[in-house]
Amino acid sequence: MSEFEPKIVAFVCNWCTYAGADLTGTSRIKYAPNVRMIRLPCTGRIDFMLLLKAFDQGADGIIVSGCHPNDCHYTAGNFHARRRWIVFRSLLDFLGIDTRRVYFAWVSAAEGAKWAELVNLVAEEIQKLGPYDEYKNLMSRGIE
Amino acid sequence: MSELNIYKPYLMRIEKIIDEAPGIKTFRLLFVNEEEGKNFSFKAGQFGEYSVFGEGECTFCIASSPTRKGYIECTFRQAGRVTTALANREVGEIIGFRGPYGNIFPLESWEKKSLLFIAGGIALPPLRCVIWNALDWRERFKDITIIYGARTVADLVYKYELEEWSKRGDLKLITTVDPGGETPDWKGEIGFVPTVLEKASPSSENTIALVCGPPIMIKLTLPVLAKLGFKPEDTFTTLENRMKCGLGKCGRCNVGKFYVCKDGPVFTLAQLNTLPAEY
Amino acid sequence: MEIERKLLKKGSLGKLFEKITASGRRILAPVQDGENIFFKEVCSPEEVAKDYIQTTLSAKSAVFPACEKLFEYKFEGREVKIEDRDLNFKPTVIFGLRPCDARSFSALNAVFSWDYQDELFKKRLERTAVIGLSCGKADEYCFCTSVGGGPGDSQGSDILLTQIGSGDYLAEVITEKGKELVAISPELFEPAGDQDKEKYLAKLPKQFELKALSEKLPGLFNNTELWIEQSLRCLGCGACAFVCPACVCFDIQDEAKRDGGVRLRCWDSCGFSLFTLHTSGHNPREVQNQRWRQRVMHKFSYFNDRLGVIGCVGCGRCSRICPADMNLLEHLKAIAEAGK
Amino acid sequence: MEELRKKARELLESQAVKVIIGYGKGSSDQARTVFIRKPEAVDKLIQDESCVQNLAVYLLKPEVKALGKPAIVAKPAVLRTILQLASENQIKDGELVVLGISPDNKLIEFPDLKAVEDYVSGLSFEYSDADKALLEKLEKMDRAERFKFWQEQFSKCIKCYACRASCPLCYCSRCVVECNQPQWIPVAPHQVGNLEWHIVRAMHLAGRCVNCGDCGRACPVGIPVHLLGEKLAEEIFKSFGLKSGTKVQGEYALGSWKLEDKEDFIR
Repeated sequence: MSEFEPKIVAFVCNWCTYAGADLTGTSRIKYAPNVRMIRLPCTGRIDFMLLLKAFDQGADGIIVSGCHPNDCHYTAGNFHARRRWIVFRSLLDFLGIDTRRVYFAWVSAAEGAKWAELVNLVAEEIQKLGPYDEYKNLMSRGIE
Repeated sequence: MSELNIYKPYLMRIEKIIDEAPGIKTFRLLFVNEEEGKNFSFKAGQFGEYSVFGEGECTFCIASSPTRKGYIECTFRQAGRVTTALANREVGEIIGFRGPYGNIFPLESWEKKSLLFIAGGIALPPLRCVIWNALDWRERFKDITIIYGARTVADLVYKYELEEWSKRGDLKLITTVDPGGETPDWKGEIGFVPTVLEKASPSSENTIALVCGPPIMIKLTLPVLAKLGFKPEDTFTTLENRMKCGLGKCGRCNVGKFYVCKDGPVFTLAQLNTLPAEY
Repeated sequence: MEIERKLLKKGSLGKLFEKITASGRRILAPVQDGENIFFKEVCSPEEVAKDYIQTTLSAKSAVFPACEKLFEYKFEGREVKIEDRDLNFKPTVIFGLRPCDARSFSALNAVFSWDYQDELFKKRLERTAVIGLSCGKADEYCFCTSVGGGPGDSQGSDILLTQIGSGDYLAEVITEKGKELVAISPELFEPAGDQDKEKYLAKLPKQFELKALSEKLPGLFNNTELWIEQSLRCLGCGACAFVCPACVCFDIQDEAKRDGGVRLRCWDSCGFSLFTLHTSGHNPREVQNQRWRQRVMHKFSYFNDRLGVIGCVGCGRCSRICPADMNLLEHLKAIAEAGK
Repeated sequence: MEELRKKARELLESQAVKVIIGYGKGSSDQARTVFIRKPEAVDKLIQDESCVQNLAVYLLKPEVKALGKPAIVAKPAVLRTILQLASENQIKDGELVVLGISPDNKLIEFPDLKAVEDYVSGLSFEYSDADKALLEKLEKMDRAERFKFWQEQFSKCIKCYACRASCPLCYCSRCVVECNQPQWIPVAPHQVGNLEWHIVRAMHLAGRCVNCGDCGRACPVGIPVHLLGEKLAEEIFKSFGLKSGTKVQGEYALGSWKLEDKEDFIR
């Protein structure tokens, strides 16, 4: 059976986590290649619908990461995002969508190592959880 | 085959793309399946559903003349989801086409009559189809007058054909732009279509008038035509409504009890006057 | 075809279901689901809901599903390949369909086989047989008798069952399809003798004159006052159109991913503003009273003029589920009396 | 009921308002919304347990606004909705007259929205027993069971949008579902389309929904969609101490933030 390669989508903020990931690269730190990074101006811009679309397009795991509190380039983007994720995560949990597959983090531009650890951790966890078939099986249902 | 599934479009390859005006393009489409191309025929005034697979379908007329075989042309403005996707297509790509749908301009029954075409802005394509059809059967008609206006010179579509028409001796072409829309070397008229029509005042004797344009232009042109003596049953126009199927089934394009996709899009003014105010 | 009158014992329903399922047909029947009743696939009569007046949703989705594939397509580089969908649908028997719903299939068919033939719909309809169930009782929302139907009307049913005193069923075999169903298990259908069917049917007096209503409607088009008054409390949702067995309007949507996609047909409603909104922003039916007018005019005037069939079977579903209690029957009676 | 009719007659006769939005006799022992414009028609107004619909949904409807300044019969849920609409600058003092109805069907007159705020702050809000039972049942389920429960519910959804149409706080002129560039939420009522629609609706009402329950009542196929709003309202109060529909200038939970917002899942 071909080894399951998890598809992980990472929505990251341009000023901190994306720069952090750059740092990971320039410091030659190896990390799981399963992550597909999508750069957005700020975690405040990461709409919950982006996460739905990620699952819809076949993602098995999602990472959302941005600047630490008080570091936000736009001063309050991450504070708004924090509240949004608290509410969205409880909605997903209430609906039974697997919140173990959605990771939220603060990774600053200096934390290259943390980014690598995070991605490796997520890749490993999702590897254990396997593909998110529960959501993928919804795709064809309801179409006669 | 597509007859079995009435929603299945022909596959068309884009052979040529012309940038007519800002946001307006003309496509020349060839049938991917030659067989289907040969059997395909339509009449002036009919429309089709053009689909971009993955985006949806949109409705506009077939802009080329039925006398020109082997291809069809369409002109559209980039405005919504599907037309934006269409505008991003390149030569050689595949789009879908369903049709021909709707009723026609009864060109055959206008033998020995004169034809007056009045168009505004992007509404020239439905009439261009009839114009070229009439010009290919030029000897059947008395004189042909075309009055075409747009907001600015850049907004005029089919500029290359306007040139060609203006050089022909067997038709009278008046192009105009709204006041302020002219460019320094603009030789045509300056003024709104209804005023230019009144100034030109073509005779309504044994003449059919075809009018297509934005609602405001239609509203101001019809009284002028009436003043010039054009009878409502000799004044033709096309109606536009939101459409999805084009086959008289999806139920959304009706004006009163008439389906624009089946009983139209071509209507005489006489018919329009009977329609309830729902368009 | 001459209607044959048979008797079907209450006890032999189980056997009938078995034989029908064994013949490769699926059975759809009303099934209780909380406070609602939906048509679901069943194997035995025990699952079928009892003692109810009407189901929540109609059986329309058996022949005109809420979301249906028109065709699929694959992208190969710049090329597109269209793949037709397979049309051999599993033969279906709808059991327990009320006479009004059975009549609604002819309204749907009138649209789908007018001028262009919709093969998708016609194939589903062809593969569908109806074992109707007459109405023993009706509620204040029912008005089938006012639109040409009746609690025991056989039009649209292949076999019409009417439960009689003993609990057994008077079975009227109406069409060839009905005969085919009987032929699967003829031993269950005994001679009926004389049964007074009328005795077991709900009593439902006519509420308004349909012909007068259809003739009066065109004249009321511009009576904006009437349409505003009726639709002030309408919220503009699509529930009435989607539960209605005779509503046919649909939307066509494309959904694609990188390697291909599908063109879907799904239910739509004239109650929505998007239904007629032009890309330019112009909307011929801008406000709710114009849409309510369209709903009434289409069903009771345009539909009839164009296809000779009324677009309503009087099942009362739209009024039962309306969140704003828009009672269609009440409005029709008000229109019939308007200007009297 | 008599007090209400008397007050309504006064308001209409004095031209203080042009229309009374209240409840009247509906079909089969339901109540329905009535728009009383003539003083002599006030006897149509009724006030009993059958009057449940949230009348505030009509405050922003163009055809009702065209009738002129309204007076609205307002039970506690409607009062909360009015406060939430005021917080979202959809209605202002002086644009409407609020005819409050206490939980025991008594008429209360409010000179202004501030008075409504003070009155509402004294009321307690309870879920219905059915909701409590269902919420408990869902609480006991594990994740996979909850997923199965909601998927079965959403498989019934026919995308009729009665939940949106009956919600007074769903007043966007063009809903996200009606935007197709890009088409975020699939239009078709298939399984994914239904799930994403109900998630988007719940999220766009998070911190705004006042738990009137009308969306659940309006659903023709009986999906308990109002539970989503209730669950998020509970979560927001627990996490941020904010309750929608309690203040004239209320704070929108997702529009504001605090340094010390607590969470236990961000790494």
